[in-house]
Amino acid sequence: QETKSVVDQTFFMTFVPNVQFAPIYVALEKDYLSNAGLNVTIEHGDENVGVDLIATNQRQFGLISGEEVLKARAQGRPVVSVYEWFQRYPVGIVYPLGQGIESPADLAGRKVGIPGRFGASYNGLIALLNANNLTEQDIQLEAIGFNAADVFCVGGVQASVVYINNEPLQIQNRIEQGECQGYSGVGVFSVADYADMVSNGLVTNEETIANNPALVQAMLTAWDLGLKDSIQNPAEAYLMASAYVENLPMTDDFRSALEAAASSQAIFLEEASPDRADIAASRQQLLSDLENQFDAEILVQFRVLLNTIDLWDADQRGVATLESWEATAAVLRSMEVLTGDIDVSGAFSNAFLPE
Amino acid sequence: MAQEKPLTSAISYTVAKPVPSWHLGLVLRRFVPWITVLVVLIVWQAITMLQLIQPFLIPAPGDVLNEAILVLQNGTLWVHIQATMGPVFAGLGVGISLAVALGYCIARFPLLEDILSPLIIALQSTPVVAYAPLLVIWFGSGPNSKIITSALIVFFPMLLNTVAGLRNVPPGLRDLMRSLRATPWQTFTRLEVPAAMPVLMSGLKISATLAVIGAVVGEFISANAGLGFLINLARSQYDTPLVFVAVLTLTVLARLLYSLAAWLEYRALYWQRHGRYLPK
Amino acid sequence: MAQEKPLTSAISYTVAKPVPSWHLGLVLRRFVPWITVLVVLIVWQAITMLQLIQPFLIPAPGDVLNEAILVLQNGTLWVHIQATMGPVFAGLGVGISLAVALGYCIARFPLLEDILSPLIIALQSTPVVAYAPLLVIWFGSGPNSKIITSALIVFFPMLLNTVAGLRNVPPGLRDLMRSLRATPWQTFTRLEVPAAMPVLMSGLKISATLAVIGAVVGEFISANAGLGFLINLARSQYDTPLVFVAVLTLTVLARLLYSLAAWLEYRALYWQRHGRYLPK
Amino acid sequence: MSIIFGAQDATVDYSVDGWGHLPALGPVSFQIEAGQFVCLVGPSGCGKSTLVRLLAGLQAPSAGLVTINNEPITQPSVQVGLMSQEANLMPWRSVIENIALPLELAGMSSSERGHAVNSILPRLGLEEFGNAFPGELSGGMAQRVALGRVLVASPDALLLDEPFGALDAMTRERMGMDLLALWTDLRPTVLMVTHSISEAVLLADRVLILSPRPGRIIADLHIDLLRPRQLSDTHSLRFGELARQVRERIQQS
Amino acid sequence: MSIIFGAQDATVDYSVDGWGHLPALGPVSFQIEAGQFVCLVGPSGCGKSTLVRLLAGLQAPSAGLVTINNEPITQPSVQVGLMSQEANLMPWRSVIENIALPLELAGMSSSERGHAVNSILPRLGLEEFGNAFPGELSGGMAQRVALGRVLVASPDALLLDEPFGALDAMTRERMGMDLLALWTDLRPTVLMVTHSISEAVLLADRVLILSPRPGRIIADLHIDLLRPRQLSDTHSLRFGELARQVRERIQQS
Ligand SMILES: Nc1ncnc2c1ncn2[C@@H]1O[C@H](COP(=O)(O)OP(=O)(O)OP(=O)(O)O)[C@@H](O)[C@H]1O
Ligand SMILES: Nc1ncnc2c1ncn2[C@@H]1O[C@H](COP(=O)(O)OP(=O)(O)OP(=O)(O)O)[C@@H](O)[C@H]1O
Ligand SMILES: [Mg+2]
Ligand SMILES: [Mg+2]
Repeated sequence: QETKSVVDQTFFMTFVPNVQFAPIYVALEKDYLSNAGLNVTIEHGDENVGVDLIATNQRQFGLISGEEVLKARAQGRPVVSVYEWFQRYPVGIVYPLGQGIESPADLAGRKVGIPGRFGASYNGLIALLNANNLTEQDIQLEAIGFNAADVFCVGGVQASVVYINNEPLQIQNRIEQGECQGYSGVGVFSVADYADMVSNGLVTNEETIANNPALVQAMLTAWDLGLKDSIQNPAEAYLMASAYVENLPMTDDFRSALEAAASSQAIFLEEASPDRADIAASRQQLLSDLENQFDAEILVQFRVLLNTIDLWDADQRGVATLESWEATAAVLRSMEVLTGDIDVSGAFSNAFLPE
Repeated sequence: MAQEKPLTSAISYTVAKPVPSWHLGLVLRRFVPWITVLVVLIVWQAITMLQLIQPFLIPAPGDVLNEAILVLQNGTLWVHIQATMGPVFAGLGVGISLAVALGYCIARFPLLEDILSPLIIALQSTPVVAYAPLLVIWFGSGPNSKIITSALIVFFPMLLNTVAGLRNVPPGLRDLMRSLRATPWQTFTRLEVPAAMPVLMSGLKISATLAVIGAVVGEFISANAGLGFLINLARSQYDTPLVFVAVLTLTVLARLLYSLAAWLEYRALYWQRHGRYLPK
Repeated sequence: MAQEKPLTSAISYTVAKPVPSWHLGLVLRRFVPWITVLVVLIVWQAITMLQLIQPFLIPAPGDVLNEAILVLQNGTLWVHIQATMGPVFAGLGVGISLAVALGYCIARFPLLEDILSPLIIALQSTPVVAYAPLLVIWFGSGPNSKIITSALIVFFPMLLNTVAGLRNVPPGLRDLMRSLRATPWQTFTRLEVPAAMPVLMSGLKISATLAVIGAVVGEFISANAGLGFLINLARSQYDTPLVFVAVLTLTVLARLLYSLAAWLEYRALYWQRHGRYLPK
Repeated sequence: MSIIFGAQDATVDYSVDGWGHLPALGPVSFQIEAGQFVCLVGPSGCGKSTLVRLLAGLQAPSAGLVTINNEPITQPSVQVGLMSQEANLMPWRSVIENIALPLELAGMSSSERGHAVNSILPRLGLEEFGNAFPGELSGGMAQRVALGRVLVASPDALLLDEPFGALDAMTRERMGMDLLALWTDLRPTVLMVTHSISEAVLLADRVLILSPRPGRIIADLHIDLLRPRQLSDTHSLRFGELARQVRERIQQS
Repeated sequence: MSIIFGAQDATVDYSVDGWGHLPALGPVSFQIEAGQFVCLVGPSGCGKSTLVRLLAGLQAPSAGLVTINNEPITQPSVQVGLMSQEANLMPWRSVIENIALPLELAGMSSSERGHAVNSILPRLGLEEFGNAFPGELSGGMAQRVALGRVLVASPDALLLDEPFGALDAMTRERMGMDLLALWTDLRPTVLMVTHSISEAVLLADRVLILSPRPGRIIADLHIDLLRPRQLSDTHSLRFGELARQVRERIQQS
């Protein structure tokens, strides 16, 4: 093998290290990146800042929401989504069971929490409301910051816009401990069930696409492998993520259980060549096995990972459709966030998808 | 005569000069800040014209102006200004009154400082995000949370400056008031407040701008209106000109508040402009 | 003898009392802040035991303690403390030196105040998020951005207190230095600094805690380590005990910094403890 | 209304950092009768101001007792007017406002205050300077303002710590005679610190002489010049004799 | 090294807010020869301190000219030592450090400074108080520290604004004679403001008498007492005659 020169890359991600970023950690741990001659460091920060970093070519890659790409392009930032990371839009509305909320229409007149009137949760909410012939004025929208679980459980709001892979779990946990308004359970209206919107994707800029397509290709290939491995072997992904995400729940027992699960899953994948459904079933099986051995506290972040995998899993990873981009743009236009014409097809590309 | 220039300022006490003060000069001085603003505008224009920084990071002044006119005409800006400034004034009022009251008690009963300092410093140094959930739960996303964040940030500098000011009251004057059997209230209003005024006024000027920051921080945590909200909104839409409009509006408002404080200081320290202050 | 209690404190100048000071009392006073801490802990425990507030909002002290022991033992906490405190000290250093230097120039050349005040107030009142992209682009997500946010927040109060302090220098002493042909540097070190010390020290105490806030704000915008980062991390995992550990660590660090500043003040104002300060 | 000052073995030690105790005054014992005019003289630093502060109730003795009307002094009294060695004017108040301070604190109405102050300003030679601020006054003018401030309230006793120290000889004499006239009218008890022997002899019923630090009373001279006294009395033989006595006693200390 | 002070029609008007101009001094014209000892007397508020500030270079005249060695005064000079009416001690410095200030500013080494200050402390009667802080001093002690601070640098000219105002008669006489001895040794040019006529006559070669505000020179008396002078000279006939002259001139003003 020829010795390639190593390329240093800083990869931008939002928020803080989190188990939801497991595929990134898997790609790093399994040397998918270094084998491709990429020396990648991860940087976390504010999403808008990240977009500007990529737009100015200070960074070449980042994990950014699709609607951010559209809005940023509308304001002259040459960013392009090249790999759709989430296949389902991760936002939804969590509501308590048995409190008279059966369908989104029942939200009318109720107090609904939201981090703020911006970002993916707001866009998702509007899409969901639009799809149900509601408007923002029909509900009492309350800006509560990223405190949904807390505010919801003290009854500050009757429903809340959340990331469906995370907050409902936290709330469920509290319900089980009897710390949540005496609710018996929660349900979720998932935006993805009502509207096909693009969500997080790997984003680069036009300059890199034009001048260094090989780099884009190499990067995507490595991330895709990480994503694939995470979907197929969540126990392994969780273990690898624990090296990057501080404070991820972990005990010696849990670790050895995961290690055992990871290696048996590897054998299963090798020998049974299972299809998507088989693998999904194996994940369910693993979860119920673990639930028998460990209490909910320890499992919570692992369940977040499994929930997130459901958002990733697809027949063809990374692919984006013009329809979903158009749908997203339509929602943004209805909110008057996007005005005027924008060439939606320029916002994304499937050209670099690995085989 | 080339006298050595004394270290003075318009607001400070000056060596009474036997030469008439050049009043035209004073008038001209009023324009100096505007010259700075002008220079900044020119530099800004130059940066955007020479394309030194991408326009989506720093938009052209003209674009910002257009945006400003737009939001001024449709009334949006005014709504957000009101949503921010209400809590700013309330926060200033609450923060300053509490700080001065507590500062007085602390200067008077040093033991109180020992008792309260752990709490006060905890309050001061705890990042707002840490108690954001409590704020939102207890006070909602209306103006109350903003008033509290604003009052909190104002409180500490004002408290310390109150204590520093009160402790600097000349003991000779304190003895005078004691010998005249002044009541604590008389001592407070006739001696302590005027004597601490220079430091109190410095605290007021600090507070004036901090209060704005505090309210904006409150708006970042949860709000439905206000300039901080507008910044977040514009940022989420990558509408840099609107970000600039909101930020510049904040700057102007802070500057106005500061000028108000500086004017109060000028009025309150009138006596420093009379002759030299030589404690005799 | 029931003398009227003078308005003084341990740190301020006191009427020299002809009675020996009760040294045991001074020793006991050291424990007072700890009593407050104890009371807070008891109240906290009571709140959680009586379930007045949901434990996920305010966890039990025991849980927080366990969490603290954990992160102390595995060294995580220490890493984050270092990541925060480095920039805090650097920011304090940078912010204070710049503020004192500029404050000196402003007090000396009032025109400078007119020229710079629009810029300074703009800098002070512009929310960090507004220029966060520029910060990260220019200084990266390492400690530099944090140092800058920290220095920025420290700068303004320190600047105003420097100016207030310098303008309060007794003109008689200024004349003395002039008549002795003291150089500007001599006047600065021998007169202006000591005379402005009470107000400077008040500024230092304000700065000490503000610097911590500044660094944490910087970490909220972009960082890979530090206590602000840890708070965000713990919040993202809904790990309230860890949030509390991080917040309490910040509180303790801020308190330590404040105590350091207060100690410096105590040392710097040694002369206030000698007799009454009567300008004679 | 009349005030009797007393001291029994009153002593003041100052505690000085890293030095121990500094004996500043006493023990001193004396009694000043109601309406008596007493002058206190003694070398610089002997404790005169300290004694005045004791009687003003600003400070407690380390040992012994100071009394007003045979009651221990625990706090300042409104009946006692104190003029301390420093003028202690409030720099943010005009001359008029500084003089009016005691009246203001006593709750007197603004117009009454204006009246009282305006009637005293000419006696102080400050007619033109009522609206000036302390920073605009000369040293002697500041001292006269401080004197005006203590006289305006017509207290029953006056404690005056070097009230004329910064005045020229003529103004000093005039103000001294003014004070004497006021005393003759109202008969307050007066304790006045002065460095001028002739002033002490001219004004006082008694001159107390303190030794160097720690000040003790080394002489208590009765001044038997007839009253009312005039400036010209200073040329009398008896005056010369008394002044010589005071001077000698001081020199012996 | 010798210093000649001069003034030609020097005038000072203070501008007072909402009042217009306050004539404070002059016009005054005079010349003080090198090594001359001149005393300045005049009523309170007549502009003595203002004149001293002019000669010290702290302030410029509104009109006219003040000179040192026939050069206009544009700034303070190190050769001229100023003791102003207020002690102006730095409260954060001990007595020793306050006195050493001029030497420190001149760059003298710490040990030399210590030597110089320690040799002057006993003359000031402050041996025991070298480490005290200004807040711990009596009024007269503070004044003596201020005097020490100006003398320690042995300047070629001394501007003394009521240097002995807060001292008792004996200390005052002793310090005056001390000053005279020092002057005899080093022959600095001295301008001293005093309110004591006998002090002026005892010490000075010339006594300048100012009128009430705005101060003009109404008399310039030559004091022809033989030198060296002693305290006992005050009993001489010529002394009495001169003192009477000064007093008369003042009273005529
Ligand atoms: N606050 C204080 N702390 C320590 N020592 C003090 C204090 N005040 C005065 N002293 C000391 O007490 C002694 C007497 O001081 P006091 O002011 O009473 O003297 P005095 O007789 O008024 O002198 P003068 O005539 O110079 O004013 C002095 O030696 C002085 O140093
Ligand atoms: N800074 C000032 N501003 C305005 N007026 C002043 C100022 N300084 C002094 N004056 C006025 O100038 C006049 C002369 O003052 P100056 O201090 O020279 O008097 P003096 O002769 O030293 O009096 P004293 O013997 O009382 O010290 C006074 O009427 C005073 O009110
Ligand atoms: Mg005294
Ligand atoms: Mg004077």
